[in-house]
Amino acid sequence: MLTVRNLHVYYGAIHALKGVSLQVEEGEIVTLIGANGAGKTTTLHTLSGLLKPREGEILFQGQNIAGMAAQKIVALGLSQVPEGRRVFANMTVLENLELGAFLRKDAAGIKEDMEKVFVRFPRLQERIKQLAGTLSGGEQQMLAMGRALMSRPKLLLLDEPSMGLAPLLVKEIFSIIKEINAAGTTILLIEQNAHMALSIAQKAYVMETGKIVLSGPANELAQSEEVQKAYLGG
Amino acid sequence: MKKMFFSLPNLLMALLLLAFYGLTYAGLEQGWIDDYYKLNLFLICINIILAVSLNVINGMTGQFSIGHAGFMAIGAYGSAVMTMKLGFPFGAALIVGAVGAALAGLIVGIPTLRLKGDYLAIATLGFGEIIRVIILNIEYVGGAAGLNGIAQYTNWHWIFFLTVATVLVIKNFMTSTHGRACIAIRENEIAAETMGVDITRYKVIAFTIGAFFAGLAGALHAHYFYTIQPTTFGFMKSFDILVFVVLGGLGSLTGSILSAIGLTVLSAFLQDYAELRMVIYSLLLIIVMLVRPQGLMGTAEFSYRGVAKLYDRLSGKGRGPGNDTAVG
Amino acid sequence: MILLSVNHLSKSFGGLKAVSAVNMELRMGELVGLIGPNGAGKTTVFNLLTGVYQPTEGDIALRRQSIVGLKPWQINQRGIARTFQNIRLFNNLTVLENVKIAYHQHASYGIASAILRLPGFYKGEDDMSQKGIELLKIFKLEHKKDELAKNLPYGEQRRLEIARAMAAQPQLLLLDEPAAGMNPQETAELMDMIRWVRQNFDMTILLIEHDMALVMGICERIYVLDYGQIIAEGTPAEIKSNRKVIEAYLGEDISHAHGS
Amino acid sequence: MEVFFQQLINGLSLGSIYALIALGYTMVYGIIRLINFAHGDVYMVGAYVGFWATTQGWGFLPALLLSMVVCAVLGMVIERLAYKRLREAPRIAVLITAIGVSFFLESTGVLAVGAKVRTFPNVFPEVKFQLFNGAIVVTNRQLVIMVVTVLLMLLLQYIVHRTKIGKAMRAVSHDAQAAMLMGINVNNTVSATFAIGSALAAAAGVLVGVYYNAINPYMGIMPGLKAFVAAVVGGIGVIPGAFVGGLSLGVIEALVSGYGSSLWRDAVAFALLIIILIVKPSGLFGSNAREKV
Repeated sequence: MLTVRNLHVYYGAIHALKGVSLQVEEGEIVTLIGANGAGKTTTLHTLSGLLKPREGEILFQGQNIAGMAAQKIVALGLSQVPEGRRVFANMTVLENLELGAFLRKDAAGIKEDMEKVFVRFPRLQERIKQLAGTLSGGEQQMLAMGRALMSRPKLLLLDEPSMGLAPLLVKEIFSIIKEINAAGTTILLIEQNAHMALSIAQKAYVMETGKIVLSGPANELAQSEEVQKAYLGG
Repeated sequence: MKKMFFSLPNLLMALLLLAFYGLTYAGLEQGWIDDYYKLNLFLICINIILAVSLNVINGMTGQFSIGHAGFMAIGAYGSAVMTMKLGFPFGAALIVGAVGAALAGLIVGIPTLRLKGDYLAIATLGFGEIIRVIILNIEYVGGAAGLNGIAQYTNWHWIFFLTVATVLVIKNFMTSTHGRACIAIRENEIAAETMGVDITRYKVIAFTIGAFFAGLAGALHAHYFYTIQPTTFGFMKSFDILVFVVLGGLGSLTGSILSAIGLTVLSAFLQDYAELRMVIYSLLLIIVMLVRPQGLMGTAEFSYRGVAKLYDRLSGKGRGPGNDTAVG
Repeated sequence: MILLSVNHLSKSFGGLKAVSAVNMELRMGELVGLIGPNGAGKTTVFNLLTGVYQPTEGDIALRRQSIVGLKPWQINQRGIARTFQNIRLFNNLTVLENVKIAYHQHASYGIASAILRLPGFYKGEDDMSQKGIELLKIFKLEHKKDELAKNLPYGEQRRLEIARAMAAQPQLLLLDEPAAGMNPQETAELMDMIRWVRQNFDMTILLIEHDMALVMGICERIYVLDYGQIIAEGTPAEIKSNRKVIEAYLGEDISHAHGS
Repeated sequence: MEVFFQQLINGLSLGSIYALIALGYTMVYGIIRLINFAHGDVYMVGAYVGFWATTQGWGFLPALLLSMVVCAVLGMVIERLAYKRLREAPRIAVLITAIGVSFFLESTGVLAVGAKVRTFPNVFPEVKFQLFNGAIVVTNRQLVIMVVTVLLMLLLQYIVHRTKIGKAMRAVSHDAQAAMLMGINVNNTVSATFAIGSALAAAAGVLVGVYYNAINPYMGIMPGLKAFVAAVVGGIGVIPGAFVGGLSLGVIEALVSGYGSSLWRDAVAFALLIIILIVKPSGLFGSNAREKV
C-alpha cells in the first residue's frame, strides 16, 4: 500500500532524514519507533506533504506522492493524526469532525461515518457542542483520531497518540487503534512508548538519527536488546 | 594591526569630503549651483540624517518604529520657537530641538518597550500622530496654520557638517560594543539578553539617539523652508523615511545614505509628473520588497576593503594566490 | 561545594504544569546530564534557570543567593550562560563579534568614548578582540573570525554558540542539546570538546541531550525528567538500569501490555 | 444628556464604518498575521465604484453589491500579486509591501480620477427623524448605515460559522498545518479571506459616500488607521472584537467631538490604542500567545 524509498529531507542545513525506506502492506499495523529527535515526525510530515523531500520516492497505492500538496494527499486517502493532537481549540467537537470530512461531498456517507465515530468514541457525542480546547487530553486525542477518520482514510498515520496521557487512557487509545485497524484501516504508528506499540503492531521499524537502523516483525523486535539500546544508548 | 582614527583611508576620506564641501560652497557662492539644485542638495542632506537616525532604531536595534516624523516635528517646532519667539541663536535652537526630540524618544521608548513587531510599529505610529495632534492644538505655535516666517539660518556650512557629524556619530556608535549590543538585540533578543545585554537600556538608548537626530533634521528643515505645518510631519512623512531605510537595507548605514540620495533625486526628476511620481515610487517599493526583501544593501556596509576587493575584481586581478602560481 | 541548588521549582502555563516541584543540586565542577522524553520540561528548566521564564513556585540559588526574579542579563552576569536547542546566534554579526557580545557587560569604555573615538575605545576594543581570538582558537574557529555567523556550516555554528557562552566566563554552563543535528563524527568531536572545556576551565556543566551515547559517555551524574518531575537521579549506569527510566523511555513493561 | 444621546447615535453610525473596515483587518491578520495597510485604500476604491455606479443611475443596493464584488476581486489580486510570495519573508518586508500597495492604490486613484473631492449622488434624500421633541435627530442615512452594517455582520457570522469556507478560515487561522492535514487548501482560504474582508471595506466605502457625500483618493488613510485601532482594541484576529471595537471607537470619537474639540479626536483614538497595547495587548476579546524559546 505504501512504499517509501530512500527519502532525504532537510531542515535548512540539517539533514533530518538520511535515506529512509519502509513499507506498509494493506491491513497492517506498522510502527515506527525510536528516541526523541530520530526523525519519526519528520517522516510522517513528509508523507503527509507538509515537508518536501529533496530526494526519494513515496508510492501510495502505486502513485508517487512525494512533494504533492497536502490536500491532494488527503484526498487520496492518507490522513494523519498529528503529534500533540492539534485539534482546533476554539471550534466545537462537531465542527472539528466536520473539518475532518472537509474534502467529502457525500452528505449521507459523512453522516454515517459521524455515527461510527460516535459509536467508537461515545464521549465525543456527549461533548458535541463543547469547544475542543476545553476537552481533556485523552478526549482531545480521541477527537483528533475521530477527525482523521472522518476523511475515511485508507491509511491512517498516528503520531505519538500516547503522549502526555495517563497509562489507563493509553491502553484505551491503543485498543481503539486495534479496533480501527480491524475495521479495515491500515495504520502507520509512531510511538515513544515502544513496548505498547510493539504489542499491537505486526511489523516495526526502529529509527535513529534520521535512519532506519532495525526492522522486522514486531514480536521479534520486542524481545531484542537492540531496541533498548536505541533508546537508552549503548 | 591597530585600527586608528588617523589612518590613511580615514584621512583620504576626510580630504575628499572637505573637497566636496569647498567646491560646493564655491558653487553656491558663485551661482554655478542654482536654487533648484541647492534645494535638492539640502533635501538630500536632511533625508540622510533622517534615514540614518531611523536606521538606529529600525535597522540596528530591530525595533519597528514608524512614527519618526513625530520626532522631526518636535525638533522643527522646538527650534523654530527658540529662534522666532525667544530670540535664541540658531546653534542653541538646534540643540534644543534635538534634545527635545530625544526626550520625546525617551518617553516613547519606555512604555513601548514591552511591545514587539507589529504592535510596536502601530504604537509608534500612534505616538507620531499624537505628537502631531498636540502641536495642531497649540495656538502658540500657530495651530493648523503652522509657523511662518522662520528665518533661513540653515546654510551649507551647518547642513554639511551636521550631516557628516550625524553619520559619523551613528557609525561610531554602531561599530562599538554598545552598537553591537543593539545589533545583538535585533539578531536575537533572547540570546542577547541571556548573553548579558540589558535590552531595556539599549532599546531606550536607540530610541533616544534616533529621535535626537530626527529632531536635528527637523530643526534644519524648519530653518530652511521658512514655514512648517503639522501636516508636514504626518505619517506620510514617517513612511517616506521608513522607505529610505528599508530600501537601502535595514541595518546598513551605507544603504540608508544611498537610498536617501537616490530617492530624493528620483523625486526631483519626477517633480513635473507629480501624479505619476507616487505610482512609480510605490511600484518600486513593492518590487524591491518582492525581489529583495532585505533591501538593496542588506546589512552590508561600505568599507575600504570592500572597495579594494571590488576594484580587484573589476580590473581582473585577485583571482587568488592559487591562480597566480599556476600562471607562472 | 554546592554551586547551584534548585528547590521545589515549578512552572505552570495556564493550568498546565510544565515543571513541577523539581529539586536539583549541582556541585562545583560537575558535569551533569538532564534527560527525559519529549515534552518532559527540560528546556523549561533551562529557561527558568536563565530567567527567560519566571517560576510559579520554588527557588533557584546560585552560590546560596537566590536568582529568582532577576533578568536574564543579570543572571548572565552572576555566572550562568547557555546555548539554545535551536541555535540562536547573531547571524549578521561576524564570528568574532558574536563572541565579543559576551564581553559587553565588562566593557571598559562608554558611549561618549565610542562616539568620539577616544583612546579608551581603541584599547577596550583591542582587549575584547584579543580575548575573543584566544577563545576562538580553542574552538578552532579562529580562521573564520571575520565570517558572518550565518555562513558557518551547522556544526561550526553549534561550536560558536558554545564558544560565545564560554566567553561570558560563566561558572555554570547550560548546554541545550548541543549535538542536535550533528553527525556521529561531529558528535564525537563535540564530546571531546566538552570534556576538554570542563577540565581546562574548571567549569560546571549541565546539559540536555537526546543522544544517549553522548550523555552516558560524558556525564558523571544524570537527572531524569518526566512529566515535569524528576523521576530518577544517579550515575549513568544506575540510570540505565532504573526501572522508572526504562518505563519513561520505552513505555510500560512488555509483559503487562501482552497481558491485556 | 441630550448631547450624549445625540453623539451616541452619531458615534454608532461612524463606528459602523470603522467596524466594517476593522473586520477585514482582523480577518486578514488572523489568518496570515499581516497588517494590511492597503485595506483602507480598498475602502476608498469601494467608494469610487459606488460613486461610478450611482452616477450611472444605479440604485443604492445594486451599487453596493457591485462595489463589494469589484473590491473582493481587487483584494484577491492584491494578495496573490503582492503578499503571497512574502509569506515566509521577514515581517517588516511584508509590512513595507503593504504600505507600497497602499501608496500604489492612492496614487493610481489620483492618476485615474484626479485628487479633487467628488460629490456623491444623493441616493437617499435626507430625512430627519426628530426624537424627544427634537432633542435628538436621527437621519435616514444613519439608519441605513447601521442597518446595513448589522446585516453584513450577521451575514459574516453566518459565513464564518456555518459555511465550509468559513470553517476553513477559522481552521487555518488557528493552525494552518493542521488545516492542511484536513485537506484544506490554505492558499484558497487566504484568498477567500481577502475577498470577504475587501467586500466589507467596499460596503463601508459606499456607505460613507452616501453619508458624507464627499469622496477623494486619500479618504482611506485615516479611517484605515482608525479601523486598525478598532481591530486592536477588540483583539486583533477576533471577529466580534473588531465589531465592538469599531463601534466603541466611533462612539468615543463622537463624544470627544461633542464634549471637547473635534481637533483632539484623532489623538484620543491613538492614545486609546497605545493604552490598550500596553495594558492588554491582546485586546478586549483576544487571548495572549507567547513566543516559544
